[in-house]
Amino acid sequence: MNPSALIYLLTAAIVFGIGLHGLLQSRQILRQLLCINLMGGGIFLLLITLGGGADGPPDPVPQAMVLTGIVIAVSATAFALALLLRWHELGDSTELDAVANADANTHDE
Amino acid sequence: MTNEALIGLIFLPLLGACATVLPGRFATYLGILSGLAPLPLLLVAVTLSVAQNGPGFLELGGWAAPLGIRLFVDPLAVLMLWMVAIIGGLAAIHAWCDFPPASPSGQRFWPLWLLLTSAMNALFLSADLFNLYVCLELITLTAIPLIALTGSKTAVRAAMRYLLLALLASLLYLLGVALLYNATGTLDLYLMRDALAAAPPAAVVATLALISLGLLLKGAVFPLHVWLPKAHASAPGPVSAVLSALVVKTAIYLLYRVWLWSVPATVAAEQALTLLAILGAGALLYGGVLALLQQRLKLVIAYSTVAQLGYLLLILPMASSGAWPVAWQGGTYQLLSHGLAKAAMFLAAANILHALGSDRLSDLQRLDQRQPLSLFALAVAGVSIMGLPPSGGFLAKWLLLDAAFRSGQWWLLAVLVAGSLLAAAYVFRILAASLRRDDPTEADPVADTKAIPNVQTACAVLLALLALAAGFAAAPMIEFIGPGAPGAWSRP
Amino acid sequence: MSLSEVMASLLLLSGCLFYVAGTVGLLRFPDVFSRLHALTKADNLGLFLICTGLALHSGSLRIAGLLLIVWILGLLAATVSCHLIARRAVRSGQMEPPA
Amino acid sequence: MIGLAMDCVLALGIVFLAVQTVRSRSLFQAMLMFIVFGLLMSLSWARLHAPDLALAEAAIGAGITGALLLVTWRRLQAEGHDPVESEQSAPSMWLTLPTAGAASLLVVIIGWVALQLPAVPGTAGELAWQRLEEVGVSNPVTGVLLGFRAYDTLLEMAVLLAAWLGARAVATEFRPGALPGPAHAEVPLVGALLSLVVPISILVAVYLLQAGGSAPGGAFQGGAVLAAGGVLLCLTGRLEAAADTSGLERLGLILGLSVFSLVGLLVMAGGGPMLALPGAWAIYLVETALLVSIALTLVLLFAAAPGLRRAS
Amino acid sequence: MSFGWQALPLYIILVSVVTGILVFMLGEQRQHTRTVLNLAGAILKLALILIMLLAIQAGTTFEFRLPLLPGLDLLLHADRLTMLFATLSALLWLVTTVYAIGYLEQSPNRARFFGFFSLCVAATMGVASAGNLFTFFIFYELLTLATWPLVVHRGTPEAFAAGRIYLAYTLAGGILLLVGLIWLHALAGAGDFILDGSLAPIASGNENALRAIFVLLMLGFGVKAALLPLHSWLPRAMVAPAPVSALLHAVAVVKAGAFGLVRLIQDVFGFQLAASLGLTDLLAWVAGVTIIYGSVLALKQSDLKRRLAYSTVSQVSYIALGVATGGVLATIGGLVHLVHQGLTKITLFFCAGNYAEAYGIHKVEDLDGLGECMPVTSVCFTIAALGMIGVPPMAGFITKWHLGAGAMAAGAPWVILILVASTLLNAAYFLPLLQRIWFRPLTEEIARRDDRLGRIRQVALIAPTVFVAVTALAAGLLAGIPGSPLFWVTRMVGAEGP
Repeated sequence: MNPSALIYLLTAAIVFGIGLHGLLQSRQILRQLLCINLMGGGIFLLLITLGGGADGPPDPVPQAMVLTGIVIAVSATAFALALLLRWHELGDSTELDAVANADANTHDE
Repeated sequence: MTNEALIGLIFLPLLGACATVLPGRFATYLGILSGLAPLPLLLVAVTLSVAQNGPGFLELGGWAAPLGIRLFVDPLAVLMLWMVAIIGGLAAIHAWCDFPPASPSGQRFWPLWLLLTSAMNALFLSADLFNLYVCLELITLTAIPLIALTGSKTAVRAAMRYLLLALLASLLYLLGVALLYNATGTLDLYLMRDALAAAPPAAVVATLALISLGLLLKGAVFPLHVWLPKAHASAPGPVSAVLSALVVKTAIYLLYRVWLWSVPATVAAEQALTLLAILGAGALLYGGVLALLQQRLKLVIAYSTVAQLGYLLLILPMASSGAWPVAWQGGTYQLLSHGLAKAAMFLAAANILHALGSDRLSDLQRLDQRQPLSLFALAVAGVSIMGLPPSGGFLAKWLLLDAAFRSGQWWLLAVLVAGSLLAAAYVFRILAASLRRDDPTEADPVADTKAIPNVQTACAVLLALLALAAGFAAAPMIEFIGPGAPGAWSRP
Repeated sequence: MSLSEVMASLLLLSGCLFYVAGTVGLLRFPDVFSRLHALTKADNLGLFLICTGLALHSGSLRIAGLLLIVWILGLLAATVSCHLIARRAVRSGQMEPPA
Repeated sequence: MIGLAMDCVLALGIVFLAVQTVRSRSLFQAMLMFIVFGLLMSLSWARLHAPDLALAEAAIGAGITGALLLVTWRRLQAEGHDPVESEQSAPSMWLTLPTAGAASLLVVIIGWVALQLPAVPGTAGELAWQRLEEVGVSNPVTGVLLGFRAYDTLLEMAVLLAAWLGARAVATEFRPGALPGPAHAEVPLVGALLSLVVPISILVAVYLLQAGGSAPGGAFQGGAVLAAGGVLLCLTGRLEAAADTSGLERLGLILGLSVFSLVGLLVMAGGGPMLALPGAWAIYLVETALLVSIALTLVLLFAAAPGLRRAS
Repeated sequence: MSFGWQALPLYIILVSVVTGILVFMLGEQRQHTRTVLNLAGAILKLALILIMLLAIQAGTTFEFRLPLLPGLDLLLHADRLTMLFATLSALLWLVTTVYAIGYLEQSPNRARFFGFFSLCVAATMGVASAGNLFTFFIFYELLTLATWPLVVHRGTPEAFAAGRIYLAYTLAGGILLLVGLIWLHALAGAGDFILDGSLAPIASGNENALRAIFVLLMLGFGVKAALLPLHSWLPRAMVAPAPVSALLHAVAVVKAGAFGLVRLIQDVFGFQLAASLGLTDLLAWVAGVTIIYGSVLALKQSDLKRRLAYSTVSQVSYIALGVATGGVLATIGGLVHLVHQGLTKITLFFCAGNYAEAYGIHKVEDLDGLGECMPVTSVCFTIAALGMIGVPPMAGFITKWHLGAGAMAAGAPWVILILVASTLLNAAYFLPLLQRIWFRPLTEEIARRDDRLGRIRQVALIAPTVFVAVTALAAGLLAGIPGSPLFWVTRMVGAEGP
């Protein structure tokens, strides 16, 4: 395998891992969203690297997949941000564990 | 003719959604009606064709796989499509009262609803892994706004949690798909079996584990179900119905497709399938116990969904045994009857919540006088959920038990039995709460009950009666479903 | 190595130098205005040098034209954004240099 | 050799920025890090011979996403939600260690699987190269997006529409001051820049659209560039939030999806296969409709308002 | 699947289902329509059963088959055992309906009550006419579902507690039954498996499996039949109104369990096979222990209805004992007790209900001197109590005589001991009651109470009581003439006998 491909492969995996780690340990929704986007970036990088991007024009099918994926990611992010705004208007915290507590209290409403 | 019908199933609701976005009352009505009403008719054509000619493919754009995207229709897909048409249709009628198309709330509701319908139809028909990813995202991005539509604190919070986990799930799935494409050079579900058989099994299993993890998260399979109860319980009634009856099933459906259709037997070994079944068993027991502990009707029903999804995974370890056809029939029948019953329960619960202003179990007393028909729907659907005769749930449970016996999987038998006892416990808990009358001297309780439009009551009752009727009309449907996945026709 | 290539390399290197200087300024200077001062001037020049270097390197007029557009657009964007940042800083009362 | 060194630098930069996105204490800083991460990703696409993606990532991944993040941040602040909470309390070790463990495990699995699974010949991509001319374009990515896998693209438009519908569905009632407002409107420089940049963005968008057939570009990149122009107009107060979505806006939102579907259906009605776009002209027609919808949807998502109108 | 004349068993079930649904739809207020509907349904059903009885005499066979699953049909048919149970239930349903109309006058939620009452009988008819175990199970579970709302009818916490116990027992029993059934299905393959001897060919090699299945099925039926460790729901369920008790004990639930045991021995396994596997002894022993245990506990109850309930626990096991002992005479004894116990016990419950309604009497001590102010009810009570004890020539004696003779013939003399002990115990818990009713003076406190029954209710409550008491008496006195329960059972055993 081409050394560049190896580098990007590694980068892809690590970025995905960092995103996952951040998603799981963070309590801030906005940061969790960033992490999800990081993970997406990792996957896209993986797709193109595996598609042979390091050796020449990569396989067009993964490219199309990534392009679609980028648009889907921005759609999801946009919706999530709209939901976040709404969330903020209702509550006073963007932390999910605050929700857990609030839910425990309002559980029986 | 079939091809046109298949295209119609996806594109009519899609264009209907477009029409509802346009200004004007006429466009809205036109969009809703043309998007939903013709679906059953189209399905009749599809069903007849599948019954006559067997499963078939439709190449979109005329590009053959692996280059292009194919649609695949087989009895399982037809079953799911019928569920979308019937459950989605009745839920839509129910929603018509709460979200009148011309009102601002209707303007928000209907385009999303139609897109969701289209997305589910697309998902059940798609034969392409990446296309399925797009479908999954479309479902996520239409279902979650529908949950948050009420704008209540609980709903928005539940929606947010659901969204984050659903996006994570999609990414895990996509990661698996990326690796699979690299290993097989195709995204077609039904073309990758041979290539996968040649690849190193351990790596394939790891890849499938990623895909399955994503799907289990989307399907709210124990222990990844945390998002489900509140999301389903805080959504508007018809949305809850469709979420529980259809949306979570999409993930289970894909699990079936991946593990039973596209994976070679060397990889889909007993251990992997047994692991999935163990999760199903956990769901059945854990969901049942938690349903028993809830204080609110909709939460009980939502946890019951967590539990009932377990049944669908329990059949997997029997895939290689002689009992498979029976197990498969039981699984698919469970899919159907749970869908009908759960949708009926959620619609009835929505009516009750609306009429009483509360769905706390302690507020339900004398429900038999205040909301007799909703209680009837709840009870009849509950019978199916418990798996007691006469109902679709009973026949499904019978088949599952039968299969467990034939394959000699005794632990499955024990789990099934425990699961149905738990189901009986939580359903009867609801019924007991609604027959109670703590204070016999209390003034007429009917007085402070709001009236529910007859149509809404009728939708719940009709779905419950369908769940009941499923207990009688099983034979033709089960014949149609056939022997299940790894049969001769799974790889035409 | 031809003369034009040497020239190009020199231009590129000096362009990078300006960028480094600008960045160091951004990091080291104490307040908004001096940071902007370092950044915009040095970077604009750096961009010009790099664009010229690349144009020489490519040896094609079409590309040179494109690079010119790049430089002009960069210049414009930098000017306006620098102006806006400074304006905002003035409005929010950061005019006084730190004691 | 220099290429390899550059790859290394890029990779290190990407990983560093990812770590910063996760680790930096300030949420705002994390957002900035993420935006820069997008830019570096865009560079790496270029390094990986995927200029279409580089364009898309720069315009959408870093550009529009960044703008959305920043404007949301600003709205949160404007709502009086104190950005103090952006200070992330250090997560407990009990949470960090397992998640880090799980994440590293996954990293190892991904790496290992990617190395284990051999790339097979005869992939869909190779077929796509071979049969590209049947679609009628020479850019293979466009060929896949609008030819072989047109159905994906169509559903992707539905996803974009759903995002807007969803954002509208969860939004609270309209408030006129939702957009940043004409704070910079009176700055003469801004006006001059706008009068230059907005026409350029239209020009670039159209160029990207028509170039997409044979060179990097296409409806998505073009749409994003056009959207960037719209975002600028919003930011500078040239466009302001309207209480209602106008009929024209509604039409624009569904234009891509419905034109695409209808063309596909017409082809089928004429006896052809569903979604087989008959020749390059149909592709351009569809792409134009897509471009309009993409740009409009993204701008409206950015504005977080039902509609937009020219500032009075 | 044919819906013609052959499907009469289906229509008999549907009569009750439709009655039930109509009653639900009528709502609470339309009392007269409801009464007419209830009575019309009950009479129509009885008429249909009599027609079917005559048609069977004339040699017609009835069968309705609806495929539910591949290889599994909903099968309704009518054999002699069906007719025995169906006639009994239909007759008693009519009587109980009349009684319930009177009993529940003025009380709330009557629409719900009568609706489920009808569904309950529909399920019982299904149990009676089930042509295979699968069908049997469906109706058996339906019976559970339809009875629960009746048990909790009063809506009080005690009622719900009783309902919970009832469900816990019956649903658990249902699951055991289901597991046994599925096992049997897997073993014996598809087909109708109530067919005598159909298990014999597969018996060799599968003895232990068959034993396990038998035990599972026995437990499943035993719950409703109140066999020993599974009986404790029955006394708890006494919180329900008196007609429900009558229904539980005499018409539907307990009878369905006992009927299942009869089917199990007679039809599913066949006596020979069951005996060769040692299973009949097991059942006989369990039944014997239950008889003694139930009687002993009945002795200790001071609440009248609870005493009657434990008496049921004891008496129902005679049926199982008779069938499990085997031989013509014992089988006759067991089967005829199905009828005799039903008639006698329903009389007792009606009487207890009358006492409770008229003077609010629930305790045994309060019965003193009631013969004076409620002579008709007290006479009926006496007849039934003597019948239970087995005083010749009452119905109970007929049963016990056949059981005893059958036991001797079958070489199980220990059964005689059980019978003697049980008779003594029966006497011990019934005779004091009679003594109190007839020979003690009325207590001051009771004498001061008014008779709370109005004139109409008096007719509606007393008439059914008298009717069942007379029938119970006749079943014993006229046992020798054609048409009596004994006559039917003898013919039945003679024709199909073991």
